[in-house]
Amino acid sequence: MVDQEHFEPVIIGFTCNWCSYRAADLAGTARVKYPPNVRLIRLMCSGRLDPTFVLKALAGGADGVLITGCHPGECHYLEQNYKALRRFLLLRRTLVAMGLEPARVRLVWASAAEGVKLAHEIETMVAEIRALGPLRWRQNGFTPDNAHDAHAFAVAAEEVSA
Amino acid sequence: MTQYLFYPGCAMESSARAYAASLASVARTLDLDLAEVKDWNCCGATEYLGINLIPAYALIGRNLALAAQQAKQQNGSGAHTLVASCSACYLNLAKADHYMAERPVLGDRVNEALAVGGLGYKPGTLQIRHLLDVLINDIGISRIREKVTRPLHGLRVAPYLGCMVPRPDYDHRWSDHEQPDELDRVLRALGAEVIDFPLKSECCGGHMPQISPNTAFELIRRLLQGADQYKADLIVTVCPMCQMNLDAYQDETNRHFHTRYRLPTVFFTQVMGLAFGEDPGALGFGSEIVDARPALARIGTAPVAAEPSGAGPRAKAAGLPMPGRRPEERER
Amino acid sequence: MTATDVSPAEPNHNLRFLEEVSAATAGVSRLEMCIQCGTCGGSCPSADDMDHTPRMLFAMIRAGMRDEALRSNTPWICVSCYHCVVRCPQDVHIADVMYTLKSMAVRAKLYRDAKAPEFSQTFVDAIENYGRSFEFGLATRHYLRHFPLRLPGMAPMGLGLLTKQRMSMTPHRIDGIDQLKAILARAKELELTS
Amino acid sequence: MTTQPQDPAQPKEKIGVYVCHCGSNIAGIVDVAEVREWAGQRLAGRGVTVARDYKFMCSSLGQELIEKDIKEQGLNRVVVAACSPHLHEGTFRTACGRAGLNPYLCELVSIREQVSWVHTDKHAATDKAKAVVSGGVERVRHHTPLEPLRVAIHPATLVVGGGIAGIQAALELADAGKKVYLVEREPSIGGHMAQFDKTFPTLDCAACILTPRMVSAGNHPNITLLTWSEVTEVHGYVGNFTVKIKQRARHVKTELCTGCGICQEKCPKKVIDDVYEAGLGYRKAVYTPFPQAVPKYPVIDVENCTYFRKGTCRACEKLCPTGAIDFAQKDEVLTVQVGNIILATGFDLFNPQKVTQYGYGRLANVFTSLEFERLTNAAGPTNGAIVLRDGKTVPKSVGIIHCVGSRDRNFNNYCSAICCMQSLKFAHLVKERTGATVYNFYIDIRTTAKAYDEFYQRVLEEGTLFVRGRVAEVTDAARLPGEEGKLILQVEDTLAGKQRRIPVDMVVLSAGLQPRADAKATAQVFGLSCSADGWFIEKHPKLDPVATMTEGVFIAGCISGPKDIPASVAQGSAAAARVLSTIDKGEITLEPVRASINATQCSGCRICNTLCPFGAISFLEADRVSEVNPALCQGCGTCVAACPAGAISGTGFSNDQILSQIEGLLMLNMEYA
Repeated sequence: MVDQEHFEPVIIGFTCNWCSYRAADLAGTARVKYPPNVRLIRLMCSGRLDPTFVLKALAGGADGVLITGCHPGECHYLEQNYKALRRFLLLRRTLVAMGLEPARVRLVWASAAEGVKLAHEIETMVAEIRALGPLRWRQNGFTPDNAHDAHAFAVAAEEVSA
Repeated sequence: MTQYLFYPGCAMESSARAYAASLASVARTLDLDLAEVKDWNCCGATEYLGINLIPAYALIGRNLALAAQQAKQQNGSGAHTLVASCSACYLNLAKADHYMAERPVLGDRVNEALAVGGLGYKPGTLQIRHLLDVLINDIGISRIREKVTRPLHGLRVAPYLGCMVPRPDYDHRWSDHEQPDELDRVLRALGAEVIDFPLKSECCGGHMPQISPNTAFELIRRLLQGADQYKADLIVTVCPMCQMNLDAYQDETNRHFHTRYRLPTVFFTQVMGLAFGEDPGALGFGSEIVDARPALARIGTAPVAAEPSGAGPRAKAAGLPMPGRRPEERER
Repeated sequence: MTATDVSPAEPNHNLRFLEEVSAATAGVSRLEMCIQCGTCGGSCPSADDMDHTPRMLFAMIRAGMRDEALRSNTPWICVSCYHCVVRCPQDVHIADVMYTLKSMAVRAKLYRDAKAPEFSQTFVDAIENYGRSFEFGLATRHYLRHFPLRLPGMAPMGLGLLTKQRMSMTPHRIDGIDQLKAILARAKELELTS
Repeated sequence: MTTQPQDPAQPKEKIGVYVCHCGSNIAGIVDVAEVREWAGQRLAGRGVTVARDYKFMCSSLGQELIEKDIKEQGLNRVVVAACSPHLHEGTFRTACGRAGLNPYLCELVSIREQVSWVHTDKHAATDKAKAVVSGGVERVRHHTPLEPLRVAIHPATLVVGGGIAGIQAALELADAGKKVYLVEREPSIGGHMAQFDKTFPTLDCAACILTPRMVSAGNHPNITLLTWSEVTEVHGYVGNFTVKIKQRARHVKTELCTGCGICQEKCPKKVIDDVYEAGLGYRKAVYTPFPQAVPKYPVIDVENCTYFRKGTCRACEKLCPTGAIDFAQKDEVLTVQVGNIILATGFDLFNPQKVTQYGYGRLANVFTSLEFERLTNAAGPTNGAIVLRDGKTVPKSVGIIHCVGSRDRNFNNYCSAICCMQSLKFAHLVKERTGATVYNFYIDIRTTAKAYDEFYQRVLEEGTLFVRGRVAEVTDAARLPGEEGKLILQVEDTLAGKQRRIPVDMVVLSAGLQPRADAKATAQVFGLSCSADGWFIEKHPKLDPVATMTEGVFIAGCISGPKDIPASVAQGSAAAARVLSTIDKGEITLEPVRASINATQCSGCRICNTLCPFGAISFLEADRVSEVNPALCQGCGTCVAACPAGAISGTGFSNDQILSQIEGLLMLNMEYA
């Protein structure tokens, strides 16, 4: 596919202020190279990740979403990364049920010291999504409006776990 | 019974017949089922790599491919383990498997070559292990000890592994790169007195007798000297090359240095068979150039020593406490 | 960007020699990581007979001293004991590099002492023809050619090995020799394109 | 702020976008002019009224540029595209504040660490920079003016680890009149420094300079010394930590004990002392680790005490003149309140038994550096005599190996910083006390601090033989005449280009430093993280080396990596200074990132209540709604994300802010599609 060949995925990455955002900073200071396809958003904690954010990103044209947080046991807020993990698993199950390839939503633990690791994970993810091709949720009628339904679904699922 | 695929290597058919014969006997006693890889070819020893890279790995690759194919047909639970008895063969097989995975360019080229012969090998399919590793970790020391009917009490042995078993050890199978204790433990289980041989993983000279004999003689001399310093009766080895160099070139080495070492060198499976009560002739004894009979005559002459006595140059120091053994060793 | 880049002011075209060696070692040598600590040269059991210690040889490779490096007897005296490999603090793939240097030296026809290359070649010839090694033929051919004066001294040993049936007079040819030959022929083509 | 007349089509935000070149750091990869131009034109409809690029935005001229625009053009939002917010967020917020704009209406987006430094394709990097700016612009539109949170600081401080760094920190704070709890897991403070005999490069006696410090710490009215104790739990946040400390039973009543030492003299049970004597000497089951121990009270080591193991003996109890032995004592748990914490838990010595080729543990006369320290120490097992393992023979030749377990990918890949100087010190001591021939085997000599290289010169002058080469192996297998009965160091003398075998009587391994075996567990107790090699991570390696990412928790000494004594002492003081400044202010200001619940939207489902690990959310039975206690809330935002009614909002990271940022980041994506 000609289209596929020139396809450059866009990935929205959610980072934790205390670990993975700093890992990204460290990758920078150490001049570790990774593909420019990922655009990062800083949250205070991976626990802040609202499933809506992921849906919004995918519906808004992103081809994948990277969620990063502190390693289990190292959360700056004691244990909120476990909640993020739980939420992530539910959300991904929901998204897969909606027809999304699981590789498009990825969870990575990266401590503030793991700049190289984060860069490597980004590289892998970009390659995987490049292979999958564009998501085109936006063009294919999946709009942020009905994303709210999915949000409700995800939240309902979360209630079970919370 | 667990079945293993077995790669004997060329030496087992010629210079190391004693190894082959004694292994067959020991395997019977221990219920070790070794299925020879059909129509295997030479591993290239240490020669082919110095000439061509891809052909050298393709040569080894053919063995891996044949073994993997056979493993698939046999479907046995342990059949994905390929056992080698020769150190160089073990290393070559393990190295090819490791590098084909680690360096995809190499793996692809090797497979491209193998494809011409209708073969292919996916790295990681087989576990490549040395015979000693299988004996100690799968069969186990206690089972070996159970089978001993004629303990080797009174025999002082130098455990000698040579280089290519404990190094480079891609899969981290050995207790140590420098002073591994696997062979010591087997020999101790047989009732032999095992000296703490510091040269146990030093080089025997490999192919140097053919290339730079003086280099080889010096390496052989060091080993003989070391075993002699510890008053060993016998050197016990796991490798055809080591056995060949220490045994067949011992006279030449003595002549070269004006020394008079007489240190018989035999395979560990030979002394295992002996301890299991087999007839020495059936174990290939007698094929060594340096006669092992005087050493074997010592068996049963002394009660077993729990620890090697201080007859070697390393006297136990009294005074300040010695540091403890490695934590990993304590666990085992 | 790397230290091996040839700057226009640098007349030595062999500065890429290190990269060449790495490429021929299936892509990875880690020679660029060498800190010249000498662990390899200290560990080497046969260092006394080498023209250069492995460490020096690596320095020469880095300096682009191509011919000198390929003329060195060091790789040929290497016994592949892997002591240097497991001790190297920088994980330089020393034994692999030694094999690479041997094959490069043979191709460049720079190594003068024919004993070792010919031994390897003889060994390989046997494999390529029979699929298994052929110790008796190999040893006799090799000794006649390179150590004729030693033969009388070695004869008892050879005889011993023969009478004890530890040397076969005839080589064993594997069934799949044609398959093997085809594989090796293809492998050689692939080698040339690397 | 005055409200300007508005064009109804135009957003009410007036945003200034400032793109920094950072010299060539950003401008070398990102076309900053293009980003500026794009932002000015394409984002005009999103409220951008000013867009500029400048060589160094963080310079005073750069900041003035922003201030001028705020004042003259009435900007009410600012986006700076430059380095990481962790570096300069404060700088630009302060600049906005100076110009009269609420500092929290400024957004710093990273186009250096996360764009120019990590990407190589100029076009792609420029595009990404545009997207990042656009994300910042969309986000900043939803910023609201905030006030920083002020947190009161409890004036007491917890110092963990009683080595020289911890002692220094505790004394600085105590001398300034502040209360300190100094927790040490061993029976005495002193740490590794107490094991040494001499310190480089001055050759001061370690005990002579350390003991007075230990005594001061032990006697200080402001220091509560808790030895034989460990911190088990930490709760709360900067300003107000609640710390649980387990005080192990000493089995000695300190109020009765005079420290006379009769108990340890009479105790029949001899134990190898792996801690203080580094395994080279013995102690009793009841013991003080060394004569100058602080406190002077001994402890009973329950694991080895005959009474505890077999129920008989009680020699110490019978012979104690003051009846201070108490076998019935139990561990106690203490709870203390502190405002700040300083961790100074030090290092472990690399165990050179892992480097099998050096024979440590197999060859009697191979010693570790710590063992050698004990050999040379007058209070050590040989009273300072440098002798072989037999306890009597003075070596005629000694080989000292540098970099054991350091600078080695098989073990620790980093330089341990102190080994060169330590090895030089050993060479000097051997020469001075035995006259033996000394060889030092090194890869590189690193003598970078004050008076260090001069010491190297002195050791050279004394005739120590330096061999540049990393020792390959130490063996007792004699090969050549003269090697029998010796330890042979086989090495390539890289300067001579030859392999050498050097027979000696004694080998000393300058083993490297490594993180404490339980560093990871410690990090978890204090909510910190360790780097890949296990050392604790500083907030900033250069500019904030004693702070951590957890506000109110500081680190000093070898906890963050190998250090010598001067550096450890400096860090102890530095950490104390950081703590003092907050105590003296009485409060610190924190990011106003907090959650709050809109009671009218709250359905009372209580999902959020259990999600908060700080217990900041409670349910008001009367109103059937939940409520956030802002004093306890730490701003993680987990509740915000979980509220099914969308009733919880978080300042600084509201749904609007983040959703808009996503839109902004994807703007370029949309254009291409």
